Amino acid sequence: MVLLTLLAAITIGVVRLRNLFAVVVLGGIYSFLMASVLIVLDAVDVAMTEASVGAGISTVLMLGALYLTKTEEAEPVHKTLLPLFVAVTTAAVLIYGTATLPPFGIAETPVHLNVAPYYLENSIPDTSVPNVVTSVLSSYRGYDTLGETTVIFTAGIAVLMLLKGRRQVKPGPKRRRISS
Amino acid sequence: MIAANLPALQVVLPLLGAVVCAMVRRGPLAWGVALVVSLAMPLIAVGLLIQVLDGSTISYALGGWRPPIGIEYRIDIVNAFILLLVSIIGAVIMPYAKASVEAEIAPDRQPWFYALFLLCLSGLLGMAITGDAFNIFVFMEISSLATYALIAMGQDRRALLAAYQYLIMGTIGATFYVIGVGLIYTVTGTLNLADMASKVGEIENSRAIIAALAFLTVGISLKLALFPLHVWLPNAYAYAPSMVTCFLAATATKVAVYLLLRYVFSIFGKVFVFADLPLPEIFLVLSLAAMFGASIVAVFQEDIKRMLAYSSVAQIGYITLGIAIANKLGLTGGIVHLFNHALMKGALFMALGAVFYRVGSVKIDDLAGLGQRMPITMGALVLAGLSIIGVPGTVGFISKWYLGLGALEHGWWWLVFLLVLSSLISVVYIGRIVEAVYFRPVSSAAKRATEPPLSMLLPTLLLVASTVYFGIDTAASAGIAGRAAELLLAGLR
Amino acid sequence: MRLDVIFRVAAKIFIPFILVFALYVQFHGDFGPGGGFQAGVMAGAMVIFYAIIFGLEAAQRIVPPRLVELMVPAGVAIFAGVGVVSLLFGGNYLDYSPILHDPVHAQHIGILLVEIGVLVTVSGTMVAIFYTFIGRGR
Amino acid sequence: MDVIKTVVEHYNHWIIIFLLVSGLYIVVARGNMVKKLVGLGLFQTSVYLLYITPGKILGGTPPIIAEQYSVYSNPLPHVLILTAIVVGVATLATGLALVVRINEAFGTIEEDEIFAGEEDE
Repeated sequence: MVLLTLLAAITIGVVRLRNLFAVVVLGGIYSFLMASVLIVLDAVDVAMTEASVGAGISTVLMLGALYLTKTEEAEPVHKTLLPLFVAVTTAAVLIYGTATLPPFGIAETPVHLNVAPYYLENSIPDTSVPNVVTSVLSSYRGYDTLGETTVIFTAGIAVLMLLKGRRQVKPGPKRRRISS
Repeated sequence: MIAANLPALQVVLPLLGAVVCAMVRRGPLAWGVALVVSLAMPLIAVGLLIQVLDGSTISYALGGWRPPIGIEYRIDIVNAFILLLVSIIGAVIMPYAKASVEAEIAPDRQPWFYALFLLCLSGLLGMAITGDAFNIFVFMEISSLATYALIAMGQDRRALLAAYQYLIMGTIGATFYVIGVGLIYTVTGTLNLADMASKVGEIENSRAIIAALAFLTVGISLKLALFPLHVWLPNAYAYAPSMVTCFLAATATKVAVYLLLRYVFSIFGKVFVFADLPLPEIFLVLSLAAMFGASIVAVFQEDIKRMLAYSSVAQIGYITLGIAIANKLGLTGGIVHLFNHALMKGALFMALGAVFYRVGSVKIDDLAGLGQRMPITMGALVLAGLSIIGVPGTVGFISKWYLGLGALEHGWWWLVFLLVLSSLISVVYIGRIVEAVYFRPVSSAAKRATEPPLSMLLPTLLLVASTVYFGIDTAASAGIAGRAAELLLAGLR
Repeated sequence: MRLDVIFRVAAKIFIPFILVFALYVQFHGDFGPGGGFQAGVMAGAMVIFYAIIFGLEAAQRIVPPRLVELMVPAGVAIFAGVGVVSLLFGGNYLDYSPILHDPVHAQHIGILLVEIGVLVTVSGTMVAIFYTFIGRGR
Repeated sequence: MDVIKTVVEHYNHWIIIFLLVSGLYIVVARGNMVKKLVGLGLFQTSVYLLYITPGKILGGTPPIIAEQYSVYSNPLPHVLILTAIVVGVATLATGLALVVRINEAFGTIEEDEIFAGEEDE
């Protein structure tokens, strides 16, 4: 619970700060905290991934992008009405939807009764793999993982196609410096 | 062996094709691979459609794990129809792509470009074929990520902005979708769509289900560009490379519509959608807003790609109108329009791609007098345009006919009137093109234009011919759509 | 410059350990937490770490960009290829059981193989993305 | 007292909703493209918790089968979220690549400045 509250505190920081460098660093801290929360929730595999991806790769990518762009955010000049409306509506629907969900940590909920027991009982007889997350990931739902690997592949190709090589002047409309 | 594994091959073949494309370093070779793969796709799709025509369902267990333990491919007449549509468009576009891509994409980028195209195709087919809610998300992301990058390859620098805007909105949509699935999963404990459908009815905790329905609907609507959520679409279509626009306009939104149909009818059924919630009414209002709002905006566009993009938003309104009418005739109209609109928009954007190839612009003023320079292409453009208006004898008329019949069955005569009225608006914008092309002197940009190469012309003509063919012989398209509608309506308890 | 020396020495000591740990995470993923994805990220991070300390050229001498760009599709090819192999053995796509006589053992082998596919694509993509971002800036 | 009980029992949901909505707010309200992507990341990570928390059983252990334990938390959400994390980082990479290209083409990564520049073209 303390960790969850800390997460919320960091989020406020992210919303308010305008220095993108600080935001990225806060993002890294956020990911580590998230990883700790996930360990508490027994999701060790997910925690490991979140720590290495969220705090590691994402931060490196973000810093790389900042290095190629710039680190200060301009003053927001937007109307705040639409975003607030979107945010409040989403929150309202979510509160409406989650308020009747079963409370935290109970075993007799539908989530634990449908397919999950099968995985837990049959992972070793079926595949001899004791880490059920691995057996579900690679065998029972292996096709999802193929899709996941393909997503990475897609992103890799996309980045290569967009950025490979030195920067060049794009053909098309005349380039003009836009004053800020 | 091949026959039994057709469902897997439908998705895995383009995926493997993409892998090969990314490994070969030469554009023409990658194109060859992509061509072979995309030509094989319709064959597989036909093979699947034949198996389910009698109303049966194919269930294919991936990894050999019986559903709901493993992931299941579940094909009935509804998604077999969508698979066929997507793969036909892919197969028609691929021969066309070569000239267009060589003109618009740098040579060292071409293998990657084809790889991403195949990934996009694979993602769309994967979304349509699967019977697992989370698997839909994974393939949705494959196709979306590929789409973002493909759009960004447009020559105008604003293509980058369009791609970024689509990335943000598309990701919000996908995340909303995941939230919806998560809520359903929390109360049912399953991810398999068929299993979900049987469990949803027994759940007392209907508030979570209603919230899930809301998130799913909004998420999918972002993807299908339902009226107020369509802002990403005009820019994306206007600035993307020609062949990408053709493919997206004809397929991407259609698969999203399929998902909506699946969730609204097969999963949530009558209990939630039609009894507890005013969802049909909301769809009715939004569809009408799309039909009129977007059509009117389309009239004032100078860039024809943009004009047709707004027209797409309007046409999506007709499709969702079918959902709102929700009787057999109306839904048939919606589904057949899905098919018909793919044909006519595909044809229109392909003709425009040919114009861009020769003229280098698709501004309406630059098209002036092109009727003399590129008579065949312009003829194709106008014929497909007539379809958009809904002139009898074209596919556009068939869809509107069924929609109108469906509306009359409810006694909604005013809706028939509105249908005719919105068609009149499309007369105005198509008329603007016709006026420029045939009744104005040749513009300076169009002076030296000639007909495009045959590899571009023939696929375009093929699609245009199909818009006329399916406008006269409706047994195949409307027949299958009718049965799909019956099947979907049977899901309402 | 002195700080640089410390970094270099420290890196030389640490990098083998990162590699060993990545391999541990990869092949021990069936017993403890971890698997191809996490190991791929670590292996990728190792190269990135090396590039940050010893410079891009040094890193690219050891791990050339062409290799990395080949790894991106190669991993998917391994994964999808395992699926095709199970088709050839008469099973459904990605059904590992028919590959060997003992289905349980076959499942285990299948899981290891696809995890290697994941490792190759993930590490390749991480490094490829890093190279392209850095290469763009100069 | 019932109210307090409900609030405490659903504490996880409150935080999730808060994180999710702030992420969404950043995405919609802010014009800086990098910041938008950070917000998108927040938005996606909060969904991870939405999936994982219902899978936890108090007193359970991570789903790695061993003789001394009998109650395990649900492994399926973990698998789904692993996939979701991967999708998230893939989206981030693509988004950042686009931002870099936009910065090269327009000289800024503020949406407002770009749209202001477009209008007088």
